[in-house]
Amino acid sequence: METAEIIQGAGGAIGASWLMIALPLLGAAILLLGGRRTNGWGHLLGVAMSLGAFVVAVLSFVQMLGLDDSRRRQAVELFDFIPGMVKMGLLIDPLSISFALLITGVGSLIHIYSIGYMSHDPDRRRFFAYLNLFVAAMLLLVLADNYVGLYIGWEGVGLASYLLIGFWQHKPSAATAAKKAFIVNRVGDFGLAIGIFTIWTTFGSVAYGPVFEVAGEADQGVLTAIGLLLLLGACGKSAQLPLQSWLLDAMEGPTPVSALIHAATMVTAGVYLVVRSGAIFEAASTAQFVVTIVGVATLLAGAIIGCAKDDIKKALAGSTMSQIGYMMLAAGLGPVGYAFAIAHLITHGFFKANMFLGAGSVMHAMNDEVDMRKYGGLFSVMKVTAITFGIGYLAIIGFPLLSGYFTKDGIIESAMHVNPVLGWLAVAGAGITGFYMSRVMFMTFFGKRRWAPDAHPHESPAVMTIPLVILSIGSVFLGAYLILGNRLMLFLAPAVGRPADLPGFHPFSAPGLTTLALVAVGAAIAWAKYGRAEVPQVAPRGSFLTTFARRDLYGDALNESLFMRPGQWLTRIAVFFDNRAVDGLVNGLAAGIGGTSGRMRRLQNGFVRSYALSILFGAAMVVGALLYVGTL
Amino acid sequence: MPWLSILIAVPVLGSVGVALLPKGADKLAKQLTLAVSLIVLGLTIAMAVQFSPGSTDRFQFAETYRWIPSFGVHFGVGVDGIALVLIALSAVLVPIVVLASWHDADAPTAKRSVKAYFSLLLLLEAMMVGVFAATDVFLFYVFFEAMLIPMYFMIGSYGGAQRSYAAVKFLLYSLFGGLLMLVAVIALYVIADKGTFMFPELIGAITDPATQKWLFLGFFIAFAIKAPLWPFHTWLPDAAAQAPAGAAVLLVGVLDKVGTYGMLRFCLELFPDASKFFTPLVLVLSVVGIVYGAIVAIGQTDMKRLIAYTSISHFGFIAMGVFAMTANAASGATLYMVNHGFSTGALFLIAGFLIYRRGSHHIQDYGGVQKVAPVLAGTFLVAGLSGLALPGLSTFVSEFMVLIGTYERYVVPAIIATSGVVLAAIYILWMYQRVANGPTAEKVQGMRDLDSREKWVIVPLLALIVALGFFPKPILDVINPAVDKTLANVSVTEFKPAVPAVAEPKGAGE
Amino acid sequence: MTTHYLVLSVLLFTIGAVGVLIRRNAIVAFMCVELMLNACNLAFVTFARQHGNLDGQIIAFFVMVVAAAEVVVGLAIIVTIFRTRRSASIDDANLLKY
Amino acid sequence: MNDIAAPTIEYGQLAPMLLVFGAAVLGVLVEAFAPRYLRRSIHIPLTLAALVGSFALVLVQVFVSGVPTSPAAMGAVAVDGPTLFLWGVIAALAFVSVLLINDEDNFVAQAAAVPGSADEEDAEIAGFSQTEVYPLVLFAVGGMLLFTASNDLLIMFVALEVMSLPLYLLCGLARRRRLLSQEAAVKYFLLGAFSSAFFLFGMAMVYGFAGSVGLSDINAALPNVGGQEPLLVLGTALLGVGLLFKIGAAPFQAWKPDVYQGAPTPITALMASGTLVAAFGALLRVFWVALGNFDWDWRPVMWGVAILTMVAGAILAITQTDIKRMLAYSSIAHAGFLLTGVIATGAAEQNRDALSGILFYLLVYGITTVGAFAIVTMVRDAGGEAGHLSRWAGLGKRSPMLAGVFAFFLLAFAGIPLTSGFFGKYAVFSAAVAGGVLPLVLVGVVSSAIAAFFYVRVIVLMFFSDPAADGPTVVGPSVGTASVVAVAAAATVVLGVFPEPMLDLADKAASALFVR
Repeated sequence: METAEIIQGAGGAIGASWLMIALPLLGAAILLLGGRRTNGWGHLLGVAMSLGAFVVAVLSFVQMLGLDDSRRRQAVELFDFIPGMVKMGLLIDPLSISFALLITGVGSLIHIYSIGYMSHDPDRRRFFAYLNLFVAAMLLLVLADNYVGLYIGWEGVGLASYLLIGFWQHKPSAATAAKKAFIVNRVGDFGLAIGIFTIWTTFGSVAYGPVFEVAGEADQGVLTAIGLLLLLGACGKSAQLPLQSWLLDAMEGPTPVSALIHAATMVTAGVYLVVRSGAIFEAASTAQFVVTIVGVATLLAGAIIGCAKDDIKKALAGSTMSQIGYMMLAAGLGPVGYAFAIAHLITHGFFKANMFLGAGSVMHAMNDEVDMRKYGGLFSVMKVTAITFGIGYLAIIGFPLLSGYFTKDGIIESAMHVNPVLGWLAVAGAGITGFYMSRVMFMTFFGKRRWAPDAHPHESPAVMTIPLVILSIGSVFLGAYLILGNRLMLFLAPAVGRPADLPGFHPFSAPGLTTLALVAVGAAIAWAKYGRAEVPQVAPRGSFLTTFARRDLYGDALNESLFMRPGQWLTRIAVFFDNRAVDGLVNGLAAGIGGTSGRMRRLQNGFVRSYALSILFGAAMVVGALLYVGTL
Repeated sequence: MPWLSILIAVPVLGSVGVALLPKGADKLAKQLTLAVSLIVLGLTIAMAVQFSPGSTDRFQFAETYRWIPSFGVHFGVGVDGIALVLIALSAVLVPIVVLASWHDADAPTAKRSVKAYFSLLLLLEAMMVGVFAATDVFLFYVFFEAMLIPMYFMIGSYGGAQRSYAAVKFLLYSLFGGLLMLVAVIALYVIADKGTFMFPELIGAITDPATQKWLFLGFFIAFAIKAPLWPFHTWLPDAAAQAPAGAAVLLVGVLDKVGTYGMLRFCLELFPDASKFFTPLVLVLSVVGIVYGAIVAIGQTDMKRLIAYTSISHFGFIAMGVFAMTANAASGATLYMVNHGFSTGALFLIAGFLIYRRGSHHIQDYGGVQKVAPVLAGTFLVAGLSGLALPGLSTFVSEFMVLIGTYERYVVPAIIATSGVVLAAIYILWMYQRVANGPTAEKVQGMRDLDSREKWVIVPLLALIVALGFFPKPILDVINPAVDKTLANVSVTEFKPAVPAVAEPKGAGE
Repeated sequence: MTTHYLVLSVLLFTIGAVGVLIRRNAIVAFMCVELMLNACNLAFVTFARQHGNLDGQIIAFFVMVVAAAEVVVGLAIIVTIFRTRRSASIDDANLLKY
Repeated sequence: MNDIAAPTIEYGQLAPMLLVFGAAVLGVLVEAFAPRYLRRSIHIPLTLAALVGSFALVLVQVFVSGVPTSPAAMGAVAVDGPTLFLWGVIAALAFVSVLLINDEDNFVAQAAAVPGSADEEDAEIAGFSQTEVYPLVLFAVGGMLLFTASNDLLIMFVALEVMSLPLYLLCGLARRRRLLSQEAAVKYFLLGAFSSAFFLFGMAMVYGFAGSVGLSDINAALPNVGGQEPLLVLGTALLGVGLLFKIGAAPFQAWKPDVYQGAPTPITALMASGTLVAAFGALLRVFWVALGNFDWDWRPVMWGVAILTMVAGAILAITQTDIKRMLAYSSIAHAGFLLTGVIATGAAEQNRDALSGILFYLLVYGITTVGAFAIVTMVRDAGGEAGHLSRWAGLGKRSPMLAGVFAFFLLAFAGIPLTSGFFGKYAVFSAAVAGGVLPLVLVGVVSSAIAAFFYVRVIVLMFFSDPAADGPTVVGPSVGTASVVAVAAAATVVLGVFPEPMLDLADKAASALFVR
């Protein structure tokens, strides 16, 4: 692929782009070390730091727009991290800057939203500290100019997510979910780490620039291995099959967290990794193909799960999985797909965050009730939330001319080009999306009121609704802006290269129309089942398929029986072995010597005559021995 | 200025001084000990700033006095980068331990002499400095063995319920290894026939491969027991669990490093061929230790035993790094020794605080500490995260270097070892969850948070962990030249990447 | 022909040794030791004769003196223990064991 | 044969020994003529003076008149480097042991009185004390001196008896637990006599083989081994039995624990230090000088003995419950370690290293042993010394100083670095490795690892376990005992940190090996 050269020694805002990481990090440090003293103004500081980062991002972006394509990849040297191996530095190029904008932008909005959402929580200060920590780590992940830097950010966001999922750690379920998320992520990191090792041993460097320049020359097998290992990492972070199981549990965290980390930004890191490592994947077609398979599998799985969940957040989580599946699919298509992957990532960031915050606002109103079967008819009482949520809903199902419509359609189109099977599966996924998102929409805002008796829903405060409005605006227009005229594709080209022939936008292609049709059908069914008809308070038993979906496609059951139980047995066996076998050997030896001693001392029986006998015996032995030696 | 002699002499004098204090002057004894240990720290820093990593001579601040000419024994001390950082580690840990074990000795149970405890502590410090500074194999051995005694008394008379069992096990196990090493030391002297024990002159003295192998085993087994490597590890959980927190820190943080340090310094350089011959064996032991230690750690119900087992896993990493014999792995291993000292030290100390408050070392007796003592829980979490080598904390750098360095030459062991990162996440986070998360256990209600003394104990450690996590360069710059010299004596070939990438592209920016 | 004397002395020595092993009475056991010494004397004089030098015979005298001294000490000890225990059996004296 | 040349005796060389014997005779006269109340006050200075004098005379020979190069007294006695070193050592050890002996109520008031009888009480009330102890000790010491110096099997036999007979008696003179003491005496006596009979018979065989009992003559006779080799073999074996019995090597060790336990502790100290030293001196002479060229035959046998001794000593000690018995077994184990040095013969160079190693080992072990037993005498309860280990529990809490010193001695026995014991062990083992007996050294270190266990066990008892309710009382030590402990501790520390001067001395002493 053709990418622009990386230019050293950037200046201006780009030169100062390390501030993007430093500011939130500083914020987190102050809030954590400051302790209770900072309780009063902690949340404001958090927001300020996040906004500051956003400003720096915007300035850098503007500066970059001022440059011509060939100069849009700027490297910022920071310091020598591991002498001889890793020079820590930042790479500011179209790809990373678009992520930075998304992260800081949506991030700041969610910070603001959280001021209201967490207002009653005694630990709000800590919450903002963690949010800041997350932003810093996430920015390091996308801005670093080498894989080790990425890895640090990668685990950093893992930590932040661990802390935030477990924010209400006094709830065992939350603590467990947090731990699960971290551990499952570590499984992915295991792959990523070995991938990085292989990159080091293959290229003798871990910095993007040098590695990608020569990536093509490496041995196929090695490249495939690297690709698959990186993919494993991506699966862990982006909740792709087979490492998806943690995401649904992660909904234990406060809703803003779900919106920021488990919808808009962190979970998309996998997509970033694949797109960033394009040079490697394009040289290893097998790995690339596996990426698309994973993507499609996940987008279907997520969609199916989404259909069966009554917990609004889990339903949204399922859809997140599915949408990231789309991105993965696109990322696996090569330069054609990259732009669409990123575009969908950005728009998804907006409308999904939008919907999560909406959901949060609803929960806020329904005193933290999450079961959609206890909702219904909320449209009338909380209009802003309902409308913004609705916009997000339309965007995600791909309602014509809204964000999702352009980006998802782009993905499907380019998938068709590469491999029709994938394409049609993606289409089917879109159809299902239509169904389950409509289901959420209708169950929540329309139909009969099925509220708990003590529920007095009300519209949320402005501090929460304003971000919703902003996000929904993004959800409406962003798609068109990015896709029409391949705007994003051309912008990203210096970083990820450009496809041979730019895909035009043709709305009336067969797949496009089919998609629309299927979505319509799905929405109609949903209306029939959940809009018009009575929704039972308790979930009906449902078909095998329903339970299958409700149980997350038996993902947890699988882990349970495949890893956890054997693991527990292994642990017990190991402990037993260590105490009995290894230590037993040591103590046994000691006991043995002691026993021998106890038996031998009986020979010392106190009778002088037997002592004399032993002397005589010894004398005989000595004589015999000497004679024997003499004969040798 | 004879820096190293002073560094050894000061604590010895201090220890004598503390011992000579009148009965009942406990507070004074503690203050004096703290003062002495701080002086040592100061001296160490003063020495370290004068250390020049680039210098051509192998050992700096070298001193050599004839000690026992009849045996060719010298009092020879001197430091290269490796020794320096380890001495620094000890010098940093001791004051912290003194501060941490302020009340350990005067526990209500039985009447134990407080000043004896602190006197032993200083004696131990002197020996820790000596063992790393020794450039004479015999002198090294002397310190190596003599160190056991103060630690033996610290465990035996200030430890937990089964202290005497643990102490005896620790002493005899180490002594056994030490005596085997003694035979090897004697044989080394006799066979090398150089008439001296000075390490530099003994390098390359043993040429016969068979001899090398036997001598290697003599040294290695002693070090493997000390480190400890699987399957010679079972003394560690007992000793560490029974020892008072402070002693446990020095035991696992410094004493055990003597084992891995010995492997790097003596096994590799004195018996290069044998080391290469036995590398597969050692790698197997290390990898088994990494995974096995982690799995057994998961299954522990006793906080200190758990930490001890995590250390066994970590020592697997260090040994693997040493015997991978690549620059990255060896530097990583050396850095690992230092970082592990800090992180495990912090873990043991915080566990000690918890146990001191709750009066139980069983994990299931805790729960919800985070709610009542957030700072304590927070430090516990950070220490724990350093235990699982979270990027941004010092342990990550060393573990990463060890793994990547090993991967350069031995792919499969490195991969298996990397699975340790997953297991580490399990044992640390599970322990943290059981201790700090969930509803607050009623016995934990009203547990007080860290007081200022305890903060002074923990904060420096965590600060070091974080600082070195983001900027390990200063230490690595000290270590690397030493490691390169070592590997040069082993004469291993550095690895070459298959498709060497060109250096960063040039170009003028804005 | 000296061999006969040697055989005899070996015989006496063996008898003495066996006597020490099988006789319980301290005095008798001790006399057996004396017998062993005398067996040695016999050997000495025999060899003296064989080698044709006087050393052996001189040694014999020395041995007798030493044996006499030994008797003095030995009887003293045995008598004391007899008076204490009212028995001269060496098997009774086995408080010290294991 | 009518003209007999008068033998020439080099009195100057023999002076140290003669002085001791002379003093012993004087002591007897004192017993005979001095009034009872004066005896002790005469004996003590006399005995100490004699030992100091003999030590001084040794120094004079070493530094003034120079080490003789040929045997004295018509080749009967060899006063050479090793002899002088060992004489110095023995004199010093005897001196400190006598300091222990001075301590009252270690010895029976009247040996003749039946235990528990009325006249024993009378004797005690009358404040009698068995002052014969002093001349006896002097005779024993004289015997030791001669034993190490004898260059002739006959002299060696005589010396053996002169050394042993007084010890037999001394063993029976304990003030408390007299039954045990007397039993020890009778056992030691019977077995001692038994073994010396073996020695004598071996001597006869060797005489038969060589036609002479002079060590050098025997050595000279070795090359022309004729049809009489059986004599040589038998002789070697039986001589060996006699000597190995004295050093308490397995399987001839059975007497040691019983005698050490039963005997009065100061005498145990004397035996454990002086006798061992002397016996090793004699052992070396016989096997290195007389049988030097026969080593290919006796070394393998000695291997077996050494291994057996080390292992048996170490293993049996583990389960001992009496402190003195435990120390007895430990001394057996140490005898085994020393034997590895005896076996490590080779070229002159090698022999010198081995010899100096052994000399140094004997010195440091002897001093530490006396110190240890001195402390044993200080830990008492109602029935006398608190022998049983369980009584020592928690001693470290009640009298930390004493327990600390004792622990230090034990660590020295265990051979922990920075104690004299370590360098002793190192000196012997390094010589042994150089002498090519590596396997033996391996056995040695393994058994010293085992041995470490029971030393450590005592430390555990003293420091880590809580004191018994009616624990033993630690008597305020007399000046003598205190100084013994102090000297021993000092020596153990100094030789553990700066062994060089003493090593040099041992090297010099060994430089010329034994004169022939």
